Amino acid sequence: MEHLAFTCLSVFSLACALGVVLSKNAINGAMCLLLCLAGVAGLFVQLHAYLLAFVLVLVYAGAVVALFLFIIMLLDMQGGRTWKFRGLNAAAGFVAALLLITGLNLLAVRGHLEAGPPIGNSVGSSLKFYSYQLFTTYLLPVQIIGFLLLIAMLGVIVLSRRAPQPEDAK
Amino acid sequence: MTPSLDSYVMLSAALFAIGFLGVLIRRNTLVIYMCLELMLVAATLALVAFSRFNGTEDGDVFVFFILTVAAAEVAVGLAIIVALFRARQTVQVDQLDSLKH
Amino acid sequence: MDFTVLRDLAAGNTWWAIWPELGLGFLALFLLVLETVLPKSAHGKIPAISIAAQLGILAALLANFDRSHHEIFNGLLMQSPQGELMRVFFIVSSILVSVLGRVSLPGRGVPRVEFHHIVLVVAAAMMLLVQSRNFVMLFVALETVTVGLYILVSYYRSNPKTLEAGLKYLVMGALSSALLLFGIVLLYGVAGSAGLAGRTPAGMYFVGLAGFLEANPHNFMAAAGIVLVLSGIAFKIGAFPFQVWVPDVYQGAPTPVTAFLAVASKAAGFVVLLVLVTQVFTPYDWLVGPVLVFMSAATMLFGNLAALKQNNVKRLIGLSGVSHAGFILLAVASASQVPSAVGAVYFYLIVYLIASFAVFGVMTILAGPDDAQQDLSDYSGLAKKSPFLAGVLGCGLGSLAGIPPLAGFMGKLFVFIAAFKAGHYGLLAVAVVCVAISIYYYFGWIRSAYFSDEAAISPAIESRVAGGGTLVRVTLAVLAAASVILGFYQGPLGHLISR
Amino acid sequence: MSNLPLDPLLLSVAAPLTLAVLIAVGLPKKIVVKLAYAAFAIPALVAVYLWSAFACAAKESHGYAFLTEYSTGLGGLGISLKLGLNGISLPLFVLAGVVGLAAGLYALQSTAERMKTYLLLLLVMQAGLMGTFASVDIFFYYFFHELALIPTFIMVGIWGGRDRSHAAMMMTIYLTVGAMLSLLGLVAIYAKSGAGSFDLLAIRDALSAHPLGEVTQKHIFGILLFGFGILVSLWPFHSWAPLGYGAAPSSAAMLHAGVLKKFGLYGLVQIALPLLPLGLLQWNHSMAALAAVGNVVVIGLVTMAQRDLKQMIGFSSVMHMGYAFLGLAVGSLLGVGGVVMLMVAHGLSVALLFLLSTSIHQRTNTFDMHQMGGLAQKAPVLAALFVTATFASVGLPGFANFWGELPIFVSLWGFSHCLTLVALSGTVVSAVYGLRAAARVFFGPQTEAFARFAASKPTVDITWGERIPALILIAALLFVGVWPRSLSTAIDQALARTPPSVVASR
Amino acid sequence: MSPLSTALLVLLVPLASAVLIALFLRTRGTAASVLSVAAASFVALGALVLAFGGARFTGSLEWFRLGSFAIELGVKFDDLAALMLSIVGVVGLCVHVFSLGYMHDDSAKARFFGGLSIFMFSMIGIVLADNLFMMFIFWELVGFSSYFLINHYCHKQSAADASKKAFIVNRVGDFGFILGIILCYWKNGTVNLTELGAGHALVYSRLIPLLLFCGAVGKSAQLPLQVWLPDAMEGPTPVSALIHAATMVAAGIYMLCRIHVLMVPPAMTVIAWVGTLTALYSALCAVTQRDIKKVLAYSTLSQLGYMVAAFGLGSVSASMFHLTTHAFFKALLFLGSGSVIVGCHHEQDIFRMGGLRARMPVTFWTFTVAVAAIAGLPGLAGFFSKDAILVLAFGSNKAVFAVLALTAVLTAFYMLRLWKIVFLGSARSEEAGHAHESGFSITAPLVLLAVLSVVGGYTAIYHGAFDAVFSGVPEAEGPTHYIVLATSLTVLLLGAGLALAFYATDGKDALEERAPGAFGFLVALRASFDSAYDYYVAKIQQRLAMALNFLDLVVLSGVLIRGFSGAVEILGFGVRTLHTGRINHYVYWFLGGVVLLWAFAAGIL
Repeated sequence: MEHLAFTCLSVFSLACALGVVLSKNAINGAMCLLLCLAGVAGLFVQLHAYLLAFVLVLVYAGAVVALFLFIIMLLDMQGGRTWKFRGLNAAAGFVAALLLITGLNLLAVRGHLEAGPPIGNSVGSSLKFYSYQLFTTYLLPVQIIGFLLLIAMLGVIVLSRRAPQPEDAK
Repeated sequence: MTPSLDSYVMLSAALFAIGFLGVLIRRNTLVIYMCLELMLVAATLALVAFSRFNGTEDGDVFVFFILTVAAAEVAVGLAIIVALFRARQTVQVDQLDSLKH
Repeated sequence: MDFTVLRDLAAGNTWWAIWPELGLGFLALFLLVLETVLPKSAHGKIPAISIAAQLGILAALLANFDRSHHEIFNGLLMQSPQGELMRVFFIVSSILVSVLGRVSLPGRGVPRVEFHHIVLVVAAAMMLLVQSRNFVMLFVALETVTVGLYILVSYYRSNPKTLEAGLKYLVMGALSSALLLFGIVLLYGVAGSAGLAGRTPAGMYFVGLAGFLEANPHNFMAAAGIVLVLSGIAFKIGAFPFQVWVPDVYQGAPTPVTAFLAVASKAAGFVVLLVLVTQVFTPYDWLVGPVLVFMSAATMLFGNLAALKQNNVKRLIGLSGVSHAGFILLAVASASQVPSAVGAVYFYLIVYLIASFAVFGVMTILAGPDDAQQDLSDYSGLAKKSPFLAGVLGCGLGSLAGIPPLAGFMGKLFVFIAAFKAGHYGLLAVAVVCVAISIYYYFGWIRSAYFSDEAAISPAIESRVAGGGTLVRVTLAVLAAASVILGFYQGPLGHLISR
Repeated sequence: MSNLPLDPLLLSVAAPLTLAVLIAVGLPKKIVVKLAYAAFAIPALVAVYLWSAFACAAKESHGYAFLTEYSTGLGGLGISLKLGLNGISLPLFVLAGVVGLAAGLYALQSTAERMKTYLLLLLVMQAGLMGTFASVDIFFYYFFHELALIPTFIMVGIWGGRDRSHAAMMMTIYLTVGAMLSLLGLVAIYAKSGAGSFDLLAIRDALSAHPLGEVTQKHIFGILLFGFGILVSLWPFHSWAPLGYGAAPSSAAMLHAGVLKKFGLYGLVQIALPLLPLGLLQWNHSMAALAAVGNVVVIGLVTMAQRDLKQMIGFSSVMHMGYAFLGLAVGSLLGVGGVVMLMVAHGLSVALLFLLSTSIHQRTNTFDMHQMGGLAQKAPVLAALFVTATFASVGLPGFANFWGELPIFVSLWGFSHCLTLVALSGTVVSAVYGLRAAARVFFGPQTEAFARFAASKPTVDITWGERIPALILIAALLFVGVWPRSLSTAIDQALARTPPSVVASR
Repeated sequence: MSPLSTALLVLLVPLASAVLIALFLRTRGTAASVLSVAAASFVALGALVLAFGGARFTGSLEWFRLGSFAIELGVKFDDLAALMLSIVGVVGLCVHVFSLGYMHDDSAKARFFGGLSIFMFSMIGIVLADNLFMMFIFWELVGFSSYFLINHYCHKQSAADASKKAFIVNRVGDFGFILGIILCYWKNGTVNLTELGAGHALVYSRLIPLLLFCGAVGKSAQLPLQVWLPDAMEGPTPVSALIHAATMVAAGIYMLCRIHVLMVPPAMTVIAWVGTLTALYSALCAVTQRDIKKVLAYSTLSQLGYMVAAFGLGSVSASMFHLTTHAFFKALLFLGSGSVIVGCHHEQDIFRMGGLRARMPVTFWTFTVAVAAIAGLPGLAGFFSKDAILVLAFGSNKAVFAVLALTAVLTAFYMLRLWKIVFLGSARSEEAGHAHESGFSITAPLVLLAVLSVVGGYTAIYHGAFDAVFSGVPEAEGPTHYIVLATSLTVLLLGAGLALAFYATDGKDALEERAPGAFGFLVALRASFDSAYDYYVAKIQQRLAMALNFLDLVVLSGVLIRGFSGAVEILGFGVRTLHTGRINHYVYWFLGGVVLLWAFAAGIL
């Protein structure tokens, strides 16, 4: 049962990921990304990382993909060139894909992990333990993340302000 | 029977590779950026799987940071892309080559 | 989980130990507060306040230079003399970037306080980055640096080239972050893997991972993780073949930011690499060694060859920076066998900081109001127009070229010695060839500035050249003097390095 | 030298350097010029004083006198500023002092643009030169050499003559490569000796206890040979020399060709030969062949074909370096001692020639010998000095050069009969081009071109400002030429203490 | 004062004079000349005192030492040195005094006298040297002084060229000389003349004497390096007298005599033939000369050939004897010609002179003595010394004898030709017409030398001071004596008679008019060496130099270095082009990097 779900979810995620890569239209790509994330979230659930699945959907689907869609629409690139996979680009792409597949194959053959069945519950399954971790061991990174978000915000503001300020022009 | 750790890792690696491929072959900055996000998500998948199978907890916590960082990165990245679109009226990377040689 | 345990864990968060980082962070916040509190007419003072405060922190840091080794934050960070040195390094570079920003920013219609704010945060994050001994910590600090730099690189947003540089840095940076991340994940996963000897739940900690790698010196998964981590760091330091973004981004970025990228960001990458190579990846020397040797040789050659016929000074300095990365890699590659190589890396970074900022200072002044005067020909006649700037440029370039008696030479010498002891003869041969090539382009620059008769300095810049601001002049004079004096006399720094 | 208030060796380095710093800080020109006399005189006086005191000075260790050591913070790497003189470095130290004084005086009377900067660079050069030969620590030996080398490039680039930019670049690249190679060799010695120190004496002790293997010696010697060889313009790595000297301003050419170039030979004599005796045996034949055929014969003939006076002097300097390499290849006390003598002599004479060629240029407005002629009528003293210099460089007895060449030739016979013939033929060749140049420039009737220039600007004989530095050099040449023991005793003792090679000496 | 310190003073006083002149008296010609003459007088006096005082001594001090190689500054004062020193002193003094008059109006008088002093110093150095290295040192210095003095009229192209030629040709000879010394040093372990003379464990080799002889060939202008001497006549006449006739050119002979212990028979034969051929060749050349000094120059060459031949035939004594007498009469001839030249206002073409007998009586009579002496008129100095050589040759090598006899015919022929054309007949030019006798400072040396030319051949006048040298002068006995005597008288009469009969005093070269073929041959013979050397210098050496310069410039600097740097530059361009500016291309770099590193990790690379 679990196996079947895994298979379905993984095939779904891979297909959607390929959709992101191959879709001609950026909006379609964004939608594929959304679905792919959903698939991954499903896998998270299967791994008992319920909280993380939730966060993934919340942050990625809710914020990131939405932002993407928003920007795509804002920039309104429908009239722009559509993507064509041809010529040298395609050849290089195929070579790249081949190389990547070889790498995967290498990983599959040589990188065999002898892991047993899942051991216990990971913290991802419990909000409480998760929070403990964040507020004890990883308190410093959390604080840093705060600063990161602050500068990201400032950055977005700086980068999106339209007109130069008059007092700086002097 | 549960799927093995290997299959999770392989799936994650495959997603990562697909993301990489997207970055390689796409020309639209936004799509490239989506592919990059895909790569990050692929990494989180492996991380969660490892945490689960190995019974270690740091991985799950790490995912939180990855997602947050990714969100911040996306915000900044999109701001740059928007600003660039305003200046150059394009987001196609093959037209963005005024800096070269 | 027991609350007492949690309390103990929380008590492990020794905040006082990172007071310089906290100081910078609070200073950054304070700047924002000042921006909102102060009237707009007084905003021009804020950068000066920032610089003064940073100087204060620097002074305090030097006064309390801590040479002890101990873990802080439950092992997330490691307090060490090297870390302390890099704290000084990063705060100095942040001060210098702030000084250059004060020259470069006005008149471009971009917000100024935010620039200084971000620089401070990035500098603090770099300090934490080099002290981190945990991959989570490392990743978070690294991303803070990277995101900050995304913003800084694209800071002159009215200039399409700057934005293009920003985009390139963004895409390349995100890609390398993803590679690094995946590498970390693989390492973490394999370290916790149940079936392997030396399995550890603390795979995120360097110590834990090192213990695991010790037990499994030939695990493919671990090797794969290591190379991915290496490639992520190689991006930061601009090592072959992950150096390709360097000239474009350097060219487009605002000149002070280019300096920041070239010096601080690169240095952070090197320190992380050094820590990993010497403390974590040692059992995988069979892999890391050849990779570093290859990278070093290729990086040196590529950087120098690409710089050879470069006319844009920012691209030139970027590519020369690539070759310097190759040189430092030479020391890093020797570090696992020769302990003194570590000192060589730090010394090289320090002299590189001094020399680069001297050059970038001159570049910032000469770049003109639109940051566009970046051709070698724009420097012709500099020695006649401004002997001072020409002198500083000479000291800086000479030091970069590794010409005695300037400090850069000592850096190269230490690297040579280390490489020799490690037996990297082939690399040394490459290095000598590269020095010869590098002389050619550094010489071209010097020739333009010193030997040409006609002056290309436009009147608009001439006023900048003449004025330049006392602060900048003093800073440049100090840098030039430092690059000379460090060549003669290393003093306590020498003891620190050669110990 | 603890009985002196100031270490004279340090003083000789510090005096010019201090003034250079003062200039950089912005001392007014008038004071600079006055102080410059002192700054150039101090090293020369110190050198001459130490020369006279050397014989009685206590030779503390390994035949070194006046040893002092200063820490620069790199004790951990075994680097410290250790100064001292032995019988080999003493002559060169004196050479540096004397030529430096002459070059300085010549520069002070010249009307170069941006005089302060010119003096600054010259002073830095002078400090570097004094330091190079006073250093016992091989790191500082190299370091001071580079300190002196860099100003050369800048001076060629800024004050140089025709084609200066290209010349400066060629010089820079060649010499940097040479210097890098030699640095590599020195570092190799440091790393392989096991002494853990750059102190030459410590390395000597370490290597005499545990000599390096033959293969290692071969490799290191090879690196040093070619590194130093480029610096000393060993054929076929000589192209920079005529080009660079042709373009260099007089004082820079004097100091570089006269003194700085000796760095490489000095390194071979003081470091490579005693420390790597087996290395020498591996390389001496190829080195001798290159030097004899390339430097002496080929470059000798090439020198004959020159029309440009300065280039000719540059080529002749390359040629004479061939003798030095021959002496080194022999490796006997006699040969190597001759090399040291030759270094001093050649330094003085080539500096003199460069000085005078600039004075000639001022009076003829050209370096093309085909456009000159008959200058002796207008400037007899200049002519006399130039002829003197020519004969000195040709190796006429009575001048120091002879005492360099003769021992080399004598020792060379024991090494290779054939090469002795080849090398000796150089004495004829050098007489041909030297006298031809003197005749072209000074004798015979005035050429039209010269007459035209002389009409536009009345020709004056050499002024006292130019004459004094020239006379200083000539006096030194003659002093050593007439009384060679003044140097040879010290050289003999030093070489006897650390035999230069394993070749049977005669 | 000990003899050794006297000898040192004799050596150093001229040096001091030269130094003082160079430093302080450059513009004060008169003072310089007085100083120089005073020095020369001191030298002459000292030399005579030493020579006739009877002291024979050696002494040395170390001059230079490297390891076991040492060069001494030493004095070896034996009879040979005493003789040579006396010659140098006496002739030197005469020439100095003569120069006072001859160079009276010269603008560069100080330079001239300084040069004379430095020459005296160097020459005395050669004479006194006790080892070959020291001798070589002064040998070279003598060459330098010669260069310096030939170049006295340096505004003349010919003088400049001649001085250059003299020095370079000498250098060629010295090339062999120093090689010989080095070889001697390596074989025998010493080059000290006393030690060599002691003769123990001497290693004989053909090569050493021949190489050392090269030095003599250069300095004494033997075939084939004789070309510089005629050109050297561009110098002032006193210089020609002192250096290029009496002393310096004789130094080669002196040197040979010094090292005769090293000689081996095969080398001697070579030397003898070189001398003989030089004698003949030069005599032939002298016949067609019009320049008074050049006639004398070729005559000098010829006489030097005699000396070398004599040495080659094995007699130091005969050689040195002829050297002595030759020094007197040849110096006299040159000074006489100098007087003539002054009298004729620097006219040197003998066919533009004539009739000087009446106008310049002292010069005429002294010159006549000299001509008689060189031609070998019995009773005069030249007769005895030449006779000795002929005796020697007759005894040991008939072919040499024949050639030398033929040379003697020619000698008498061209000397009388000269004498007759210059002094007899009527003035053939305005200058000659206005000629007048020179002043006392010129005539006094002439007279003194004339006396010496007469009595110099009687060894008795030396009071046995040089017995070690002169005791070995070959004297013929019995039939040989008569044959040789007859021969020398015959050749004298033949040569003199022919010349007197052949040449009219009408300002035309009779030989050129009557036998243009022979004349042309002789001219061509004279020019053959010069043209061969010129051809070598211009066509071979210079072209080789140009070719090598071209190769150096084009192949080495141009093709190799430029090519190499060009290749690097092209590489640089190529690498630079890799930066296409497109992100997607750059991503491929990353892919490449990752793949590469994975390959490393997987052990594929």
